[in-house]
Amino acid sequence: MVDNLIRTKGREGRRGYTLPKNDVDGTSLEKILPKAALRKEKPRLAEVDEPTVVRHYTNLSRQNWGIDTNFYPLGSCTMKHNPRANEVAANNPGFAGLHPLQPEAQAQGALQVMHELQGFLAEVSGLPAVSLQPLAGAQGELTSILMVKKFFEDSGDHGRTTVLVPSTAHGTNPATASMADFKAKEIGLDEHGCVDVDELRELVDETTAALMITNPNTCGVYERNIKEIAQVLHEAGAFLYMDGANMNANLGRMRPAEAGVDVMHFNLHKTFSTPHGGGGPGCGAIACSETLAPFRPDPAVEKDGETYSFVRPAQSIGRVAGFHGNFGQMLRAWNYIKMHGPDLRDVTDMAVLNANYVRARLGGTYQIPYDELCKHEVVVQPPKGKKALDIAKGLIDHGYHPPTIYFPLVVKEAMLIEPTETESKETLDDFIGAMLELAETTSEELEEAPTHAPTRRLDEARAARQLKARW
Amino acid sequence: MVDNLIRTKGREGRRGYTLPKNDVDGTSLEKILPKAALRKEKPRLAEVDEPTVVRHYTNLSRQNWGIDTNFYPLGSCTMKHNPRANEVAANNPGFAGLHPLQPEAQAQGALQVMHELQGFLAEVSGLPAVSLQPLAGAQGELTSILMVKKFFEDSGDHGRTTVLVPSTAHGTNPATASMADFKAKEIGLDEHGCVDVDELRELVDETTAALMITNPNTCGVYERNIKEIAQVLHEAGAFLYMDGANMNANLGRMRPAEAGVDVMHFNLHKTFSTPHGGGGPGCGAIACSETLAPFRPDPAVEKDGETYSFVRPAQSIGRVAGFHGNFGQMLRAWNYIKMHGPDLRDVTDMAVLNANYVRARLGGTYQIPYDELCKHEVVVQPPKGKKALDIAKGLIDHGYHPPTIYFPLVVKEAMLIEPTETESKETLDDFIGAMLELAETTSEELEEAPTHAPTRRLDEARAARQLKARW
Amino acid sequence: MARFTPHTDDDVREMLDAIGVETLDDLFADVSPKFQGELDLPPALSEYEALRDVDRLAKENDTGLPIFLGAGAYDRIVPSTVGAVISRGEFLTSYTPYQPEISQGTLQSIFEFQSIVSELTGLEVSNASVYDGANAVAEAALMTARLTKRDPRVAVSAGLNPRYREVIETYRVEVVELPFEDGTTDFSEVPDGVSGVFVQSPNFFGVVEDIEAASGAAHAAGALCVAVCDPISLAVLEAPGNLGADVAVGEAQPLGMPLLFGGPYAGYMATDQKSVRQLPGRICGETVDKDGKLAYVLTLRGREQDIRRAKANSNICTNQALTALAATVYTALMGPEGLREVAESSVSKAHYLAERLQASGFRLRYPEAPFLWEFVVELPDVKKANEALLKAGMVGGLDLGDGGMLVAVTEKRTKEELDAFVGVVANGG
Amino acid sequence: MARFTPHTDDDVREMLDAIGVETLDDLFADVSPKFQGELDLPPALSEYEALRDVDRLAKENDTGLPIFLGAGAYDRIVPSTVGAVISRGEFLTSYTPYQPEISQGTLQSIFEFQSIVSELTGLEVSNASVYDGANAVAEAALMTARLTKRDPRVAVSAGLNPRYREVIETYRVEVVELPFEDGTTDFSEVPDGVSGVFVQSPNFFGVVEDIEAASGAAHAAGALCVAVCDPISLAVLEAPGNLGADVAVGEAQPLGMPLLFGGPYAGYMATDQKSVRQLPGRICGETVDKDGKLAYVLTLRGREQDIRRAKANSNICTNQALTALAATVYTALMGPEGLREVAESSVSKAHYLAERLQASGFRLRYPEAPFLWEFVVELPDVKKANEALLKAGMVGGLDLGDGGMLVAVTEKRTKEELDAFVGVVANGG
Repeated sequence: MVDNLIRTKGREGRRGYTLPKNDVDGTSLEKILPKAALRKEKPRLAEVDEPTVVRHYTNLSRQNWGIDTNFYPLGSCTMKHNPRANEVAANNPGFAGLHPLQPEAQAQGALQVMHELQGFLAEVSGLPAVSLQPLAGAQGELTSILMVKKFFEDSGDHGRTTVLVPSTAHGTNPATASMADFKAKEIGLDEHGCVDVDELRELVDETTAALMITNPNTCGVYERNIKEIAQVLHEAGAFLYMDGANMNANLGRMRPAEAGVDVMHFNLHKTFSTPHGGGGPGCGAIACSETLAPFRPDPAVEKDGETYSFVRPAQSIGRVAGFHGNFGQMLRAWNYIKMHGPDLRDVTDMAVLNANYVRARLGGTYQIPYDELCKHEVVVQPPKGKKALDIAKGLIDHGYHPPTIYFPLVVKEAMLIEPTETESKETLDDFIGAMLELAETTSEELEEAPTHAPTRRLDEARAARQLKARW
Repeated sequence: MVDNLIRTKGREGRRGYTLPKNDVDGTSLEKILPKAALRKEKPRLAEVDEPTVVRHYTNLSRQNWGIDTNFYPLGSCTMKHNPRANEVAANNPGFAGLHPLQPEAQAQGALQVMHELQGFLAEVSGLPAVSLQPLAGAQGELTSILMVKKFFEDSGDHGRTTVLVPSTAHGTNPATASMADFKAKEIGLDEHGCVDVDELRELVDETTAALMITNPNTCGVYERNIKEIAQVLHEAGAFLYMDGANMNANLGRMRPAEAGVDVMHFNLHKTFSTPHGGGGPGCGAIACSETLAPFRPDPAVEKDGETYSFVRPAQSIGRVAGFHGNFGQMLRAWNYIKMHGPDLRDVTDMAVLNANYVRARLGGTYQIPYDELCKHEVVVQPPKGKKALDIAKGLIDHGYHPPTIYFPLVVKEAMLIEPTETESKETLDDFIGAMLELAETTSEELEEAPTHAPTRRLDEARAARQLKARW
Repeated sequence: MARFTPHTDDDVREMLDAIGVETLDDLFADVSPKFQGELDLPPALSEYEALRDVDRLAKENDTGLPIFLGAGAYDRIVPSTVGAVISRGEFLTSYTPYQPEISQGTLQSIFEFQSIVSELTGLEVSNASVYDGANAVAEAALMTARLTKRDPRVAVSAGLNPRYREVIETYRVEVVELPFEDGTTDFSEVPDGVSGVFVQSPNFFGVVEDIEAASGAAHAAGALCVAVCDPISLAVLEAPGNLGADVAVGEAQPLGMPLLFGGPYAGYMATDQKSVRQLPGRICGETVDKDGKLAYVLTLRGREQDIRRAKANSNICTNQALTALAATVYTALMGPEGLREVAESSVSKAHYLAERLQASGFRLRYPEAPFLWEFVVELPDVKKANEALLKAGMVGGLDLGDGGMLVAVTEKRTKEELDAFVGVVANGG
Repeated sequence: MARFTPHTDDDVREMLDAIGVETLDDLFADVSPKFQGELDLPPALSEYEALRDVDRLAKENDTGLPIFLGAGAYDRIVPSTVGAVISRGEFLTSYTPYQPEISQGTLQSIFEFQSIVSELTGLEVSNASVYDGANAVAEAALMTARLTKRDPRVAVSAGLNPRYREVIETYRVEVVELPFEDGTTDFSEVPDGVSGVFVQSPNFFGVVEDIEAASGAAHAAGALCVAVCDPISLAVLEAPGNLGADVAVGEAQPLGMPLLFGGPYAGYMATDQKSVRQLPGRICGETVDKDGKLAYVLTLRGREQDIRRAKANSNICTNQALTALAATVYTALMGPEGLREVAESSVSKAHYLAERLQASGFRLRYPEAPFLWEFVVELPDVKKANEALLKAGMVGGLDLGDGGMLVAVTEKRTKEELDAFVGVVANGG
């Protein structure tokens, strides 16, 4: 069994890049350091020429599907079109060449981008204060919950030990609570798949620090009692945090602040079209109320007259990133929002239209556990006797990236479909056609799928059992 | 039978791009023009959104092979690695945004690039004068032969009606001669596949304007009598033109001027690594002797002190392009040459090494009609009973772009293999392995190939018989 | 060792052994005369150093400014998507699609380009692009001779871009001149025996010409009518094929190609079905593969130089596939409505500028002639005006050398820029 | 209508009908409280206008100058090939490779990244990247607590990048400080009960530290040793795994990522095989498909938040796949010899500059300590020096606020630039 790793394509002495000749006669390592400090064996890295590098990684890319190649309705991931204009923006040498520690006076353009983006996110959320620093959605969550933690610590309220998490939540939510030294407590659902307000009233007490809500939730259902939920929490002195992963359903239609949300995170790589890049980098900017604003990470950007500067919020939780955050993603999101302005609402409208269309057309064949208006995504279940996994792999043979499967956990054999607003009706119709066809395909046939992909189904158990994670 | 054209993916009213709002209240077309001048029916163009455009053309690209994806030993095309540095150079906004008619004072950077490239090509060829204007190799040929034509016309020598073309020549050579109002006369080969000098002596007379020679010729064989050939022509008052398509075999090893060449063209997209782009754009710069220099196209670039300017050579044949030529390709070639300097000779050495290695390894199984030292490419013939076409299609199933087949015309079932210098020994070994395996594969099996490509063999006759060249 | 060659010393040794020679020099034993020296080229630079030079020289050019130059190349908006698509390695680094099984990407894009050209021109068939607009014009001149079986001799007016005319002449076609007055061509007297009559519309001075008159006159003289059209204009003007033109040609640069100091651009050519065999260059056609699957292939190859050699229609072989792809992607993004908007916005802005200039006391050279986005304004000192414009951060129009400035206005220009232009010129610039 | 939505009015109508509602508003009937107004955002711009703004603001930054700032982000050469590869749509627009059958490109590139990290650090396993260097450090601090089953409490010195230390503290890990003198850390007295001992080498001030001493001291105290290393330095310095480090972490930015005002970069983490289950984030492993074909897949998912939820090692899910790919491509281009050359050239140039500065009468803060490419020079007025440098077209070093300037020198700096730096500083800059 031969692998195709870059290292197999080299030969000792090959070089893929030529550096400028060193034009000074400085010192050598041997003169600076004792022999013991120096490397004895050279690392076993690939030694390859540039043409081989280009061909190797070009061909690797061709083993991948992306939004650019296929419909990619991966629920809760918002795989919308990534405009190339954003890439042009991020590659501008006037930004790409800027060192993060250049004095503010040398980086006014970059600071203006950040300041404007802060304002845009404040407007979209209705919350007055923003931090762009968190490097991913999960870190945005953590930042938010750490801010809540520090609020109580600085208030001397040491009894706030619990964070409530609905059973539909992303796995990151309970993990985040733990990382911030809270106990995560699960809360159940009502018949609509929404947070059970009665249970909430019972659970909330003086140990409650916050509830982490996702709205619309991971079933794609709007949390219709969110305002009441916020009231219950606020009356108990607790905060409402909103996971903004699903903000693509809310733009211009609902502002979290008005629903009582105290702090939330955004995924710039979901809602605001920065590319997912095979799993990152992202940007998990947060927005919060005046109360929590002093706890934001260091730094935030302020404007004084015509000058932009970094400031450390008074009771900052500190830094969550080495520098100012994933500036490249901020630049992309800023550019995206500027290309939409108030038309951002259309983004949400079309995303919700697309999801409901899929819901309407799949219903009858697929089971829809919460068959009412959905928002930007819809959870469905395969017809009796069929497995979500098999349908998913069958979709690959039809040329569609599968939806998210087996999530949310509260729905058996869940398939979470998020079409996004950038897909056309024709694409949805073709996808629906494939879904309906797969519903009729025998399980035996489905179990063989995929047969038209770069690989067939993998032996995942073997990977864990005989761990081999390097060449 | 459904097509997959971009037009099938649209719907009336869709838009893929938003333009800035017109911010002046100028006039409208109806006020300027009579109704008859205005378009009555809108053209039936695709009406599609941007995401669809990206996905459509990305997937189209995935139907293609390029140097970036596969070994591409297409003889006489020099499919060498295209460095990405060249693309960075050509996309620099300081060049990309320059209008061709901006006064010379506003374009000194661009003129310097052109002037330096002229100098580089002069050095490589040994010929003192250069024109960068021809837009492709074929146009470089035509330019050269038109210069010869005008030389004789301006000299009042109207009897020069013939251009000699070896039977191995590229089809462009005789076509070029015709376009320049010459009669193309074919000249045969000696036992090495080279121009037959004895026949030449017989053919050359006072009607001969030039011989068009390719060196190394299209069999990959060096024209060992080139100096004598030049003498024969010069004695008869005729010129020696060299087709520079195969200059990748000569860099730093042979300078055409020293062999007696009077005028030649380069293919910047072959020898100097500018991308072929699916068949263009190229750049067919020419170099010539002092005698022919006054006949070069308008303009050439000159340097006076520190200032660069365009000049019209005194007896110029005129323009062969709307502006100054394919400047983007000049920029790439200039960058490539600067990254090599005198090391250009290594390019040739490795190209010739690779070709001879293939020759040595295939010999015995494949027939080598001229089995002596080859230069940058080698012509081989399949084993008895096998067709070049079948071997070619079989190579596709092995992951290799086929060599050029049925060319040169003088070799039956010719397969012209040009590996180029940017391929590694391992790649050549694997390719050779595939070639040897195909030599053993039955013709019946080969006739089915390719089976692993985006399409199988096409009905080419049908395309011509039932011409459909538009949607 | 050169930058992109993978050969190690061991590789070289093993390969020389397999070949049966001792040294690399031995591989050139047959070369005579040998070049013995070292090429006198500047020392090899690393990629980083070479690109630093590119940056340095780029700064020696005046770019990034509003441009009022046109005259055959236009400063239009190029969507980011165009560059992203054409830089895909599979498009960028492939060759002419001789092996259709692994070249359907290029082939289908050529088919789409041909279709777009056919739609815009109203003519039935198009080829897979020629070098540029000037060469398309010259090839059309030769084509009229082949089709009429006359000597290559064509009638043109001063309204034809002079650079196009120059290329026609370089291609050894005789040119006879038609009268040109008040901004338009007078087609009433076409000389006998010409093979073609050329009409550029909008013409070099921006004025819309009467293609119907041109084709009528051409046909009456037994000649063919060749229309030369800016493809953007065809979004709003009647297609030349519907006005009697036999051949339509032009420069595709306005469809998504950067100015890049004059190239690479792409030419286009279209004609009617019966003339297809006289088209030069590649034509891509639809067919099926062995399994009946629809696919594309280069067809009617019998016209081409690699088959017909000296009897070919033209020596053109390499075409402009990548720039044609740029035009194809651009047109897909714009669609018919987007193209129309580009045209209308340019018309509106150009007329606004012309009116402001007239209001400032300057005369248009052809005040009565209908123009689109380019016009000639008479100025006391064009050179001085252009210098003042550059000083004010603008690239002025083309100095016609006779007191006229040919000014082009695209959709990219803003009101602010147009007003600034007037301000500079009116202040004696 | 927004820019990237394909919906025509007819599409919307037909879809609303299929859903069974009248209007788009009806789709939000369940939303409460509804936002009724219009978002107060600047009016939508076209792509062209938006990118013009990008250009305008880019000019407000001082870039394109020689940079002497380091302190965790380095102005190194990024080969053109890196950008070309990572902008391939299939890499750029794919998600975390949950569906391995159609994600082998991303998966294999992650596997290669892990392999490179393992090779450089001399440790057996690596994960598929964390957010950045600072977060890798913080995650390592938490990891030491899990592995030692102690409270998260780590010993660090002033030699650790203060920004890394800040993130450790944000992650609610207690920090105890080790003595730091003459540029290096004194590991002789590790406080009892700490879970980890951190050693950054080269440290924040550029000095090479004694990892072996740190690991010896850590292990004696029952704690783990975490080495924080610049990956470029590992081309020439002994691998931390060979010096007793249990975990190695760092910032991968020097491997082919542009500065981009601080991100996106990528962190790396490596440890020994027995600690693999305490690594946070994704791990990619080798396996086979149904046909026995070798393939890659995310593995040991049981550690992760989507399975273990509150009990996960970390909440990390999205990783830095694309920047890790940049590091992978960069490392492939450079190879071990190229990396060594980058390191050696930087060392040589930094020492040249330090010597020239000393010759001009300036003192290094740690004259006896062995540094690589970063050092502290004492200046009479660092702020003034940096202003003079900017005026002369250079970005000076980091002002430490105490009379010291932390100066970084990479392979990009030329002798001319180094001499100019000395000239400005010596002239009282």
